[in-house]
Amino acid sequence: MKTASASRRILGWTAATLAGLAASPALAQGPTIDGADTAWITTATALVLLMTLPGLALLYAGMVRKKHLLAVMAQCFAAAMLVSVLWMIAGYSLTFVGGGSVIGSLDRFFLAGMSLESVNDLAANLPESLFAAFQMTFAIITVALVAGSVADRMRFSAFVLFAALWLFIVYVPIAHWVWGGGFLGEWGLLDFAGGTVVHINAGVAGLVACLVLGARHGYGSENLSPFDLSLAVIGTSLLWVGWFGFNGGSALGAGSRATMAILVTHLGASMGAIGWMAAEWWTRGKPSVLGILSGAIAGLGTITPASGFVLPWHALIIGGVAGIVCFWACTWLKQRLRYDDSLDVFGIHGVGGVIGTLATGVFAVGALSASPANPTGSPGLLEGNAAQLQTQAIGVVVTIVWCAVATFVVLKVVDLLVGLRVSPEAERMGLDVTQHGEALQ
Amino acid sequence: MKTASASRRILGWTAATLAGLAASPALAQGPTIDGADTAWITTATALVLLMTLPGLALLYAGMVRKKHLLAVMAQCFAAAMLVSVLWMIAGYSLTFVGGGSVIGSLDRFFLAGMSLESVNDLAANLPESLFAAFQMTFAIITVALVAGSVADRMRFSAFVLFAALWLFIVYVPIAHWVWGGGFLGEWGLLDFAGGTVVHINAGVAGLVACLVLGARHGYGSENLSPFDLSLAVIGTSLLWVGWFGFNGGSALGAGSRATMAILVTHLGASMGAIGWMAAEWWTRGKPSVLGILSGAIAGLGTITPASGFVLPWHALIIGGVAGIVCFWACTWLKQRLRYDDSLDVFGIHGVGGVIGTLATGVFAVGALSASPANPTGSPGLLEGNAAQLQTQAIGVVVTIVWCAVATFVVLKVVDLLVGLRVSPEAERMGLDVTQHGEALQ
Amino acid sequence: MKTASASRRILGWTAATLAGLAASPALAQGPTIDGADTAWITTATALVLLMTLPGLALLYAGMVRKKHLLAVMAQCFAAAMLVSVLWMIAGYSLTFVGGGSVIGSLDRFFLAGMSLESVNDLAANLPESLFAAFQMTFAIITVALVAGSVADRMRFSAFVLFAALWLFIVYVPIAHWVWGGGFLGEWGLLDFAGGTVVHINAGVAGLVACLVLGARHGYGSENLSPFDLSLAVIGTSLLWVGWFGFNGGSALGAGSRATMAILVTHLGASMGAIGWMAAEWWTRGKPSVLGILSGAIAGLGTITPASGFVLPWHALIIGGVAGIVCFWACTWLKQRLRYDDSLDVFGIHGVGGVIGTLATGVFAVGALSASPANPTGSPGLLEGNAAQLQTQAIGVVVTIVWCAVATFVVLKVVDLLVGLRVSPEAERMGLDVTQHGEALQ
Amino acid sequence: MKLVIAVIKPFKLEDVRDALMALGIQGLTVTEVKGYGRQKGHTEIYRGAEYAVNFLPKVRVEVVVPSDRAAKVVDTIAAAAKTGQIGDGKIFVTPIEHAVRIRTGETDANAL
Amino acid sequence: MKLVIAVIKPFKLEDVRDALMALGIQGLTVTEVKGYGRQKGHTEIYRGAEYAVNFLPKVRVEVVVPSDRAAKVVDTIAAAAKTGQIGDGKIFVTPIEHAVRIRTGETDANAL
Amino acid sequence: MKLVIAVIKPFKLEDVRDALMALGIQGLTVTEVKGYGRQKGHTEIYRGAEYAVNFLPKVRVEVVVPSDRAAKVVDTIAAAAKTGQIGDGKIFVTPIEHAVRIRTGETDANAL
Ligand SMILES: Nc1ncnc2c1ncn2[C@@H]1O[C@H](COP(=O)(O)OP(=O)(O)O)[C@@H](O)[C@H]1O
Ligand SMILES: Nc1ncnc2c1ncn2[C@@H]1O[C@H](COP(=O)(O)OP(=O)(O)O)[C@@H](O)[C@H]1O
Ligand SMILES: Nc1ncnc2c1ncn2[C@@H]1O[C@H](COP(=O)(O)OP(=O)(O)O)[C@@H](O)[C@H]1O
Repeated sequence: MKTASASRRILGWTAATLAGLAASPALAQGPTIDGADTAWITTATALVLLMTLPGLALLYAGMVRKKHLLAVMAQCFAAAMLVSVLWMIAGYSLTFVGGGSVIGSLDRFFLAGMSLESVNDLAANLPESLFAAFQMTFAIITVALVAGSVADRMRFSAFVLFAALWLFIVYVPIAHWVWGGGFLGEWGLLDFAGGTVVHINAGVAGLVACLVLGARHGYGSENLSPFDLSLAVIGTSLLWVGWFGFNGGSALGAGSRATMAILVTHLGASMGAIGWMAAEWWTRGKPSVLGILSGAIAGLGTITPASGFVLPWHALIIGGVAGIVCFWACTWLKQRLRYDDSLDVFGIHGVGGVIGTLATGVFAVGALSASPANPTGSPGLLEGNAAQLQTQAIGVVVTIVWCAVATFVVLKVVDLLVGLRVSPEAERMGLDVTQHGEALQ
Repeated sequence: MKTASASRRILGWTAATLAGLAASPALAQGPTIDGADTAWITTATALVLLMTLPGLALLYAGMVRKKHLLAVMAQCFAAAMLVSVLWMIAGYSLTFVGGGSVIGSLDRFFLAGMSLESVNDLAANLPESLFAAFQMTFAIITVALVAGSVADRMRFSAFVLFAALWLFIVYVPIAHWVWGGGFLGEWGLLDFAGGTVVHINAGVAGLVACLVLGARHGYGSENLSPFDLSLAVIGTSLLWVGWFGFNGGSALGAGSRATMAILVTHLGASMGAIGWMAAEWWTRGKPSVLGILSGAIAGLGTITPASGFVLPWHALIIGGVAGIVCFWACTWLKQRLRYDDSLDVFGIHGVGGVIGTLATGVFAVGALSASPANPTGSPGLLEGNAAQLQTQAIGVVVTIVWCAVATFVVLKVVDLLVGLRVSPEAERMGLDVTQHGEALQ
Repeated sequence: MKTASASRRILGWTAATLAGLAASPALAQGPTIDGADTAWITTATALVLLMTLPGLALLYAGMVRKKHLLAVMAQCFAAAMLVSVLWMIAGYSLTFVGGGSVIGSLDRFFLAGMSLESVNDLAANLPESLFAAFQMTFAIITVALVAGSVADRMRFSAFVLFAALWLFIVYVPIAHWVWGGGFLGEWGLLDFAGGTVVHINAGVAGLVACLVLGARHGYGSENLSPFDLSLAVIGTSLLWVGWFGFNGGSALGAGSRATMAILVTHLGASMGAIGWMAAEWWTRGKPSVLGILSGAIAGLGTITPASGFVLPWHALIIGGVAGIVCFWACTWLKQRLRYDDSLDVFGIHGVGGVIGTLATGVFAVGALSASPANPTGSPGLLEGNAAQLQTQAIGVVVTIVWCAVATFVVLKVVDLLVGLRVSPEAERMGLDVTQHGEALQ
Repeated sequence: MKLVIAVIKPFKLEDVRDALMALGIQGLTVTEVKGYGRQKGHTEIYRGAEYAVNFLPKVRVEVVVPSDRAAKVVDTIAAAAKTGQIGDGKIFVTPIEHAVRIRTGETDANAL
Repeated sequence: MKLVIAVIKPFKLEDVRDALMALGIQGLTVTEVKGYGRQKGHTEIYRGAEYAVNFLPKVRVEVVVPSDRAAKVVDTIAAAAKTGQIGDGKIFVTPIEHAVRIRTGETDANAL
Repeated sequence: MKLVIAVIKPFKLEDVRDALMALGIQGLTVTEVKGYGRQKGHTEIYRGAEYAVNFLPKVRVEVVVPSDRAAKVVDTIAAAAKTGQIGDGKIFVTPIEHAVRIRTGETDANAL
């Protein structure tokens, strides 16, 4: 029994598994639930929720001006509460229950039929209620991430509507394609914890959204510097700790696959911070606190898709590259292209997600994903499997294209319905007072 | 072995179990400790402590004025440290060790006899040291909650004394009646994680306390608005995450009972926030951040007693109702009755606790609490068991009556001994400077 | 199987085990990994990281002036990211892999050879990647703690360099001597979670560093009072919760040894806070918030070495003594000796570490560390084993001497290379602007 | 015109404003300041280091009025801000030679 | 010399400073203040309690200039700070009898 | 009477207060302000966006004194606040026509 559960734990997400699953019924009943796996994934679920509430809310609050501070926290909060309900009504079912290569089914509409005994075959070692909740926390943070790009100017009502539509039109399909039995998973795309589904997705959506909304008033001329960066330090710290649940939890069990993922995640974050800090110190003479934080997030986002497939020394490389390239993207590239992605969701998550997804195709170590069903695991370019890198590139392109087009459409619909942007006067007074009737004193 | 432990896990608190336990010796020795259950409940204990330190401290700090901010945090902290010590000296023993239908025993006075091997029959799958610590975190937060009602005017010394007396005179007996083998549990009251013991209890005590102390100076005339609401966002987020341990941990094991409880808890919080937000948006034109936070807490408090007995779709209803009714209680009702419950402990926890305890009697699904010893579980009104709703109502009334009377007596004693309220001059200068000699700059 | 794993869990660190291990090969492969133990220690690793990021960063930020606030957070962050990388490159291997009584080996240089299956014999029930990560979090916080002593005046570049050198020259050897198979462990020193390795070490290094750097400008004449103490409340709370992972995780498994350690840790913290509060209330007329927080940290630091060896009532004594003595050290003693340890790292961690390490020799209960290999466990003075107290004293002295001398040398080298202290002008303007080019608004 | 500067206790601000409004004053400007005077401050203790906080929070109210109304305004503020306790504050009157309303360009008495 | 006191909308500060610099003014002092005037404040709601926030954030700019330049400075500030909306603020001019530059001890016009 | 307004470096506040107390001055009012002058500010960079922080933190000390003491007060402040570095600040003197102590109603010199 222990052996079986251990191998299940080591198995995690692999192309082979996913391909195999597509044929089998997605929901099962049975005494396969493992106590230790349940204990860890329950904890991981709490950790990933902690990443949004209050992690991301704090990171974002720490980068905006005083008059917009509560508003950006409110958007993160609203994303959490809204996505949670919609996920349980239909999102979970459409993503992870049955269905074909494009979209899941409505068999668990309103979670109908979920009981204490039911499990999802994608993680038959866990109660289905836990699997659904764990996956929900990923949907929450992806939606909340987008708020950073449009901070300081998007109407609260517009963001709420956007979150609801974007969840179903962008997040749910892409998550299904990669993780839920859809075509990207079947083609063998490796994405352990969300390089495509979470980071590229949020980054590209953010870029499109900030282009559609236009730059903040005063961008490039006025001083838009952060009010209280210490909040961003707290936020980044909680994101870092929570990421143990994000990547470690994606092993869907307690075991060495999870702990190795956590170790490489931690090293990716550390090297990302070091990379950005070094680049900034070198080019600007001072290592800024916001730079260090940004580098850590860049490292975390970038290592995410690779975290279950690479060894610690790969993480050192991936993290360091992430820190330096994302620094370049958020400074040189952004200024050159002249878009106003307020809190650099694209420059960090979008760019990091692409690097990480491709790096997975380069560095993947077969032994880390090997299982009885797939004894060779999923090796990457360095182990001679150049095809994997190609698959990764396809995954990146598909994600970018679908996300960009669909996000654009969603934004236009929201604009028609409630208007995307507050008035210039409201922007000047601050979203806190104009959207919520409150203000920091 | 696994089967046994799984069923134990699914068992949780049920009337049947509690009735059965009253007859058996409360303490046992034996190799029944389960590693996975221990791992999860240890985590849950940390999560519930996190709810008070710093969760509740932040929520409260985020709602008061600058000059009282540290003082309310200090009261939460003092509650934690004091209750912890008193709990281990006698609170745990009086609540959970032996004894009859009214009060426990002193067999574990100063934890005498607790060893690495000992367990409490109420949770024989856990080390006794863990069970005692987990239950302690509930006592801590219940006492700390009361501080919100009397914020900005209660003497620190008075609060410290109040906390000590109230723990033994109010919390310990009620917790024993419901969870420790006492009469309410025997009568079949369903309270999974503290609708009566924690929320009604704290809410009613808060109401009595704010009536005894009188309103804050300037209440109704001066601007008493919060200094830094962003602290309340952080606090609410940590409460939300910590609540996974509160309700999920109340299953006393890692398994589907725990994870289902977490799922319904999360949905209750989300719907509470949505409900309050909608009500406020509708009636006042703007959704305030504090409203969203308040709704989330209302949803969490309300789902608490029901969390181990209901399905996800019930949680959507319970949470939504909680958000709307508590909004009404904190605005219309409070203004009508003209009491100054500074941070709305009664309006949210008291009212939410009543709704939730009654809703448990309506929605309880027998299958969720079924066990070999009690194959039908504990069904509610919707499954045809109207008696359950009556039992719930009795539990509510008993809790309110005992809590109200005993809290009143405790307050009068404290007033005699050290004086409950600071001088008007001290209140004007702020509790931070006058009680602690410190201030935010 | 369960029995074996349970006894392993109960085993923890004991002198006997360590003595036994020195002879056996340090690394092994085998199916000994336990799911429940892995689940809990993974959680504990996250909790200990949370202690530094953001716990300690917040505690420190909450005690400094506005113009230095970001800088001290940056130093905690830098300690985390730098130590993490260096630990995985060589620190882990030199501390915990093979080697003799003085230093480990380089067998795991760059973690070479670490796989999903490998374990370290010091904790054969855990994946090696987890053991390495868990121990890393201890190295991080020890280095970060030192930043408190030199807050408001140390160059960022100097701190970064100091952290790197100090890790290898001070932390790694001492950790090896006590925990990694080195001579202090072989001699039977009892240090469950870091009284010598972490607290005395950081405290003494802090004292030496603040003496070498000299006092802050304005110390003793200007108002250097904290800008925003509420941050310190949050920080202390997170440290407290995280300490469950610190001490409870040091049992290296999920079981009653861990939960008993958590219980005594919690009581130590509570009594420390009560002790300091009482002492301050008595001598100064008011219980300050910072005093309560300081007492809690003092209690936590002091109980740390004893936490796996004592019973709850011992913790009440140890914690209470810690609160009172550390209060005395941070007020009377510090003023008498006239050193400027900015945030009292020595007065709290140094003094607390000494008290706790000696108290372990007094109160240790043999039964708590008994195992099949060592049926009597490790008793202390109260159980008639006076030799244990002597061993503890030797451990204290060795740690102090090595740490003081080596820290002094490291500081002098750093001073030569980059200069330890910022210019008076930069100190006046604040480290935030001068070191990082940023400021709170 | 005169500029009347009143340094008062913060919690008296609403009273002063209401009294001035009752007088028909339409505008004023408020600054948070710290005052040092006969009123004693308090002591803050941080881990054994005592700091005397000598500066107390006060609010400065500035109101520009036509010269003939200055005396009335001074009296009104004095009455509204008075508690009779030490630290009630001061009122100073200084001449203003010229005033402009930015929005309209109106000057002097019309600008107030 | 004259002290020109301008109470303006906060976001106009950069414009005013730039305009004054263009005029050759080398120094000024800025304070965050709260203004009460014809411009209406907003309402904040906290759990059902409504608070009218009557005081709006403003910035006070103080600049001391030689008497002959005062009129020009007033005009410049008025032009730069104007939006034409209610709440644009006021400018007041008061005499300064004496000025000192602390660093050098220079006085009066040389001190500015 | 005269109102002496000194804009000084923040860390000089205690020195200035002590010097004024030594002179027998019993009250003063302090405001945190931001100064723009010859002293250069610093640059802050946030993810590649550089912001010149031109306004430096200063403290404004206001003290009203009998006319005959004004010169002495100005000299005292100038001496205490001087570092000789750029940015030391300015002192301005303006007439005060009337003063009231709110607590007692005493006026003019008796009110100080
Ligand atoms: N000479 C002065 N110049 C400027 N402000 C003063 C002066 N004297 C007092 N103040 C201000 O008035 C406030 C109240 O003065 P204080 O001497 O404490 O009490 P009282 O007004 O009752 O005499 C002080 O805090 C200070 O802000
Ligand atoms: N009599 C006054 N004395 C001092 N400050 C004033 C006076 N009247 C107005 N102010 C200041 O000018 C600001 C703008 O005035 P307001 O009446 O709102 O609009 P406007 O300047 O367009 O007439 C106010 O917020 C206040 O700070
Ligand atoms: N003309 C002025 N009017 C008002 N305040 C001024 C004026 N010139 C300078 N200041 C104030 O004095 C401060 C110091 O001036 P600065 O030119 O930087 O140095 P210094 O006093 O050494 O000449 C400025 O920051 C500003 O607050």
